[in-house]
Amino acid sequence: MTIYFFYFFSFLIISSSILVISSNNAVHSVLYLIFTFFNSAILFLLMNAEFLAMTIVIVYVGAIAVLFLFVVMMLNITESEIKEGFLKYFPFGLILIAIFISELFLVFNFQNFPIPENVKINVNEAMLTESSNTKLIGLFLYTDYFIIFQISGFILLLAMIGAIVLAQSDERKLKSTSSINQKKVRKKDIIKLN
Amino acid sequence: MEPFNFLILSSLLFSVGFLGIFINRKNLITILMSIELMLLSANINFIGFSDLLGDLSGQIFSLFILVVAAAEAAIGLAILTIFFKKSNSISVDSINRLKG
Amino acid sequence: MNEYIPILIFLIFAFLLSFGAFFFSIFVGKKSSYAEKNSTYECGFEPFDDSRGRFEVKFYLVAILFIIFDLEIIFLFPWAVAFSEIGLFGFLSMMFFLFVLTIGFVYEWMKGALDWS
Amino acid sequence: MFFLSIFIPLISYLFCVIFKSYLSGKQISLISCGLLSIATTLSLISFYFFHINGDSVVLISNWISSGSFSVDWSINFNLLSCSMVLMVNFVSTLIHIYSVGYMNKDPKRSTFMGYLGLFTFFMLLLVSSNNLLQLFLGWEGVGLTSYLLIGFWNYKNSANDAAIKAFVVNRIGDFGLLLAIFTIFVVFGTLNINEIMILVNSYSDSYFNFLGIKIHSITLISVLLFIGCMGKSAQFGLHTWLPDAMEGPTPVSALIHAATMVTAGVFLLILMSPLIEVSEFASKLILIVGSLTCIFAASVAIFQNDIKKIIAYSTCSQLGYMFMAVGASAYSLAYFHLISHAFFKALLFLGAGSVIHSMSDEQNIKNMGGLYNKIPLTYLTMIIGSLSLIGVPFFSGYFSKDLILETLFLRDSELSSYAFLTGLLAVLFTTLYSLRLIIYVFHRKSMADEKVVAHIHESPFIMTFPLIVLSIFAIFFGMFSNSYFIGSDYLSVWSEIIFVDKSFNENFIYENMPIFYKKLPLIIIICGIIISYLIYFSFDKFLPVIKNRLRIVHNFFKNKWYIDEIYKKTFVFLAFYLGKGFWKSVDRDLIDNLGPNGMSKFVSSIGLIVSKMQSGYLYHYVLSIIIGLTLLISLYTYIF
Amino acid sequence: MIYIPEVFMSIGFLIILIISVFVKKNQNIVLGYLSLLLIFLTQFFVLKDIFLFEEIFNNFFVIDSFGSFLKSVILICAGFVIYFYIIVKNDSSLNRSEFSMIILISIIGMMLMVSSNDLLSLFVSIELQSLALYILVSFSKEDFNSSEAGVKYFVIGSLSTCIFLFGSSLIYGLVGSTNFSEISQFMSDQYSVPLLLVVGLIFILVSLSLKISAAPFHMWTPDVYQGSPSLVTAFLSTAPKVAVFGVLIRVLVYPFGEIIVDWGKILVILSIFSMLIGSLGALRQDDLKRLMAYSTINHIGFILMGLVPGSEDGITAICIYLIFYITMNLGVFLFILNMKRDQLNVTKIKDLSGLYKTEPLIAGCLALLFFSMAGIPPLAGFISKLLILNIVIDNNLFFLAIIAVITSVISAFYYIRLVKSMFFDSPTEELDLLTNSQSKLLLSIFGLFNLSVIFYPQFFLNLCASITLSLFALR
Repeated sequence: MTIYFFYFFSFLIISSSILVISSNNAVHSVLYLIFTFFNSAILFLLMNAEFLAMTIVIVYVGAIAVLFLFVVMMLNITESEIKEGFLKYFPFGLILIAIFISELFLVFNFQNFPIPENVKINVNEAMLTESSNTKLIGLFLYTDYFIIFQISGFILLLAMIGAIVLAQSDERKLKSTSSINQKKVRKKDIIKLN
Repeated sequence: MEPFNFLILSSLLFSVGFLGIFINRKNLITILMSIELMLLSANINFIGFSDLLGDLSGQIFSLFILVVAAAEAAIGLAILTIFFKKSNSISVDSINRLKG
Repeated sequence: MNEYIPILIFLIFAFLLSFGAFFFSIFVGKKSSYAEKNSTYECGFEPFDDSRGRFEVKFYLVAILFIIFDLEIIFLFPWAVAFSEIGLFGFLSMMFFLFVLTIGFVYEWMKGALDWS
Repeated sequence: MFFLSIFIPLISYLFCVIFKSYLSGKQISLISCGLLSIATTLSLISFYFFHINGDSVVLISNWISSGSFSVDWSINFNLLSCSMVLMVNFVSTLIHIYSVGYMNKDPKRSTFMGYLGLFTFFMLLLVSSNNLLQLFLGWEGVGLTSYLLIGFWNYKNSANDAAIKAFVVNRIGDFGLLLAIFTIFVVFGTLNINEIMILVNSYSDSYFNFLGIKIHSITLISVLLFIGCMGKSAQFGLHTWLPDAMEGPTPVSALIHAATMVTAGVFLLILMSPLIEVSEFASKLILIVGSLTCIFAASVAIFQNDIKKIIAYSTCSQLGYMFMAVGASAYSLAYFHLISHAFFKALLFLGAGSVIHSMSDEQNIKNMGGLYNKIPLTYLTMIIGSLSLIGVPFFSGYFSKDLILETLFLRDSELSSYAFLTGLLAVLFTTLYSLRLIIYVFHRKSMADEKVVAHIHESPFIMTFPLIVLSIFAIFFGMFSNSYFIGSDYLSVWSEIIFVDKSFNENFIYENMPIFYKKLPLIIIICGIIISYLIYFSFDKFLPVIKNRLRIVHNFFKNKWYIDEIYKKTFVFLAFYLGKGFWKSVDRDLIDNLGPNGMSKFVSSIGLIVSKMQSGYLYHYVLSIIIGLTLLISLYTYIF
Repeated sequence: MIYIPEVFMSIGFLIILIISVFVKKNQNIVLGYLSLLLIFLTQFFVLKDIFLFEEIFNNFFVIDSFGSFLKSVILICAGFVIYFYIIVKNDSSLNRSEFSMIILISIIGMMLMVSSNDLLSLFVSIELQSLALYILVSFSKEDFNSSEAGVKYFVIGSLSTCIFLFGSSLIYGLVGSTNFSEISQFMSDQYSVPLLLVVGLIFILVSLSLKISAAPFHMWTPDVYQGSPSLVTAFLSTAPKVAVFGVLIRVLVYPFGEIIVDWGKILVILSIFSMLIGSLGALRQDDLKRLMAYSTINHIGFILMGLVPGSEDGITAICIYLIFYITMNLGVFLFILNMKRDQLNVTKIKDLSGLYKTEPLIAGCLALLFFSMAGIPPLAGFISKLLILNIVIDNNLFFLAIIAVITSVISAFYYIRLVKSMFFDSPTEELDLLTNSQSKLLLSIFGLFNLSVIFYPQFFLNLCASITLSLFALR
């Protein structure tokens, strides 16, 4: 039964992703992107990776898509008409991608998947202990994957520094009155000129 | 559920992402979005396999992919804003001063 | 899988409510529109450019920092859930992670990325 | 002694070259004349002693010995070489003395004397060599020095061209000689002349297989030898260089183009006479070519205006006579005519030299004239030389030439009678052009402008002394030495060295030569004199009328039967065409373009394409990534 | 735990980050010297246990002499780049305090990359390093070229990350875990290699060759090298190349050692393409930095050629080639940094003309470097090229060797053309005289190093042989 859900949502993902790249208006493409992420979150639920589904919804849909909207708004990207060169390249690109996909599919069904036995974290026994997916991830994330966790921390730190270095507009030097100081002015500090 | 179908989905998504970068002439934002799509396809792949194998490391891997993708998107958009400030147009055709 | 059914029902209900409020008036209301009515009203003048205003860059900076701290919170969830099992080592690892990010936060504050003036 | 007489000219050459910067030109030339006269006396003494101790071979040292082929430096001391050495030395000394006076104004006179000495040495080496390789060395040395001497005044372009032309044409002849030497070695296995003469009759019927064609080897050798001689002695095919060689100073023409070098060819055939006798085809060929050259040169000489060119053509026709004698296998007569011709032709050339000298280097006879009372001594010697050349009785020319004509008449083959007729015709032409020369230069009213006429002067004694000596020899040599060459007792002496038809001696000719034919040449000479007197002296104003009516004939002869133009059209054009073809099409287009600059242009154009690929557009880069990815995957799945 | 170089360096980085906030006046010099100090200390830690072998952090990372050797090389490059940053007076947009910060964090990323033993840790450290480099490339905001180069580098970099992820997901699917030892153990069990696994490997190979700019995937290199500030180009062309080669060797030799024949063929294609394009592209260049980009591609092709047979002495030759390659590149980029005409940075080749008349010493050292790059006998470049060609010929890949020789001839042409313009062309207008003596001293050190290698090459051979020994011992 879940197969039909799976096919339905994957069809939705594919169509919305195609719409993302082919829509003219930037805002539309961002909305389709959000829709894609939302569908993939549901797909993850189907593949019983609940925690990741939630993170996708929060992180991607919540933050990154919002960021894209920010940028689209900020950079005031107008309606962009189809460039004339577009059609000349489009079929060529399509053919290439068709070849690429056919290559991959040929490789895929070429193989019956040998299910390896020595799996590191066997979910089945863990499942027996009735712990939720998040708890399971939590168990391994901070002990076995400790170093990767710290490095991702540094990545976030780096992203922060990079954002500051790049995006910080140096208007700081501009002289601008801060409203807080104005309010704090006391009566006796003001010089009378009489 | 045999691996065949989510592999199809992820490779299709990957190719759509690749196409997105290559085909569009419109603006850089679409490129960033198609990169997000390709990362999403990798995520789907990982989670599909982890579900198939009954192994948790795939999910943790995709969690980290997610984190990194977010950081990358942040940096990418920062670079984009600088580029926009300088050449006040982010159409792909405008970035061809460096060539030859 | 089954304990998510109520969430599903809740989602559907919320979706219907908002969708209905938004589009109900369009379906039901009487539509009589003509050119002037649809055009944007700018005290009788023709509009110079579209209505969307330009955002400030520093808004953008805040958005990026939001993403990064959002991710920080995401990592807290499993940590909180599995807190009892991961013992001291897990706790210390989270503390170091938070320490790194607070240094980033301090750096950012000092650099004046957050002041809003 | 004989050895010294050969090597003294070399010493004089070295002396001139080494002391060029120390001594003045005059002293050097005087010393070289002294050296040469010593050489002449030595060769005279050795000639005298020759009668006592007979011929021998002086071995100097071993030159090359590789396997069966061994060649050594050696001097052949027999009658032929001894007399030839004497003649060459004698004439060369006279010319040395003459050129002291003639070249006194020339800055490079010491090198000139050095070259003359070197030339004489090579001629002596050629004449006295015992094996063909040393002969060939002398042969080439003579060719080289003739090139140097013709092109002596190298600031004149025509002199350089003439030198090159002489050298090239000689080389073509030498080519024939070289092939002959190779074939001799292949057939006989040795190059030593005496051994060859011994082996001749044992190989007389051997055949040479060349590309399937069977050729009688001796005929092949003698024909090739004859080609060599044609080149050197300016016979009909390869004569074009001789008239142009007149660009050199007059003593050079006198020495090289009258007495010695041109006669080397005849000398070679005389030396190899037993070989040539075996193949009658070769002697017939020599006879025909000799007669053809004789008639051709004589006819062309009549219409030439340059004094030295006329004498050059007369040398050519006299050489024709010598080859006719060789063709008729009367080798001793050819040798006799060779020596007598050397004397009177050198005389004529030196006379012409002193005429040019006095007319301050004016060579065209059309603007000379009336010199008989201004330079009487030269006039007298020129008259003697011309008479001897024409063959007026009791002059040396008469003895040697008429004997040749008589032998031609007495040979019973129809070819020799045909040659006899051409010989007579040539005698007529010879009388015509030599008298034309005399009349134009001496008897007609002077055409030169006053300035030239003003300082015409008789050449100094140092130039006239050789003239006198030579004129004495021109007169008396014939009378005294007549019997040495044809006399019955001396034929036996000659027979060891060269082939001699014993039955054909002096008194044999005397008995059965019909009187009329014996006197025919004299009659022709007389009517020739009358004709020339009439045409050139009394009715000379009719000459232009005749000339333009017979314009075609006149031009035909004047332009040397258009042979030069034919050669230019065929060989020269072909050579240039090939050269240009190879240079332009093969070297420049093919090799260069394939090689360096072609390749570098190709590589840099590819470099341009590669850098053009960097279009700067982002999607091109992504395209290359996609292509790379699909390429690798498909390569891996299907090919590896 | 603390003595692990990466951990030590990250802690140091955090400390310096805090200090940078409080330092006010001429920040970048102080921070430069601080980070130099940190690098020396880390170098000390790396060299302390160079012969130690240990798998740390739950088998995500491994400390072995191959990794430590590459770490020390990376640290040397970073040290030189930061030293350049301090001594060369660079333009205003660069002297923000964060510049050396970001270089430090990219070094941490590279050190992690080189010693990673798992696809996940590899992915995370590659991300750390490339994010830092994206920021560095688009560092000077005023200069238009820098931001354009930044955009291009970002897009291509993230594209290569996606390809890497897709490849590793395929491998994870088949093998069940992303750990190298697991993969190599899985490979040895399999009698016939599953096709999907190799396709996954190809994806990873493509993403790594995108990072080291091997040929069909080199398109971004010339633009980024020309666009980004010279100091960043210097860093970009040396340290990351070493790190990614370390990763490439470790991935290909350790987990996928069994199928050498397959990825050998792929590497042959990559190396031929990059050698051809590297040498042909540079012929018509007039910008020095762009020319250096093409010469890097050429060198990368040469190094890849050494990796094709996958034998031990192949990798020794590669290590030696990397060392000399770095000295050559750093020397040339030091000169480019100092190429100023009335305070403006200039990088055209014709500005190079007539250098001999104004500064003979600099011209001499530079000529030495260019000759060494071209591979002229007595110099270091020649030795490295010779070693690699030896290996290729030992494994009788003659066609490859022929192409290598032809391309090095073509590349020799444009190197020597530079030398010609330096020595024989008349100078158009003068470059500013090189004032600071340190960079003159440093340039001559680089030149002499290249010259002096010929006297004792054995030292390098033994060093690298022992290193590769440890790598193969792992398997």
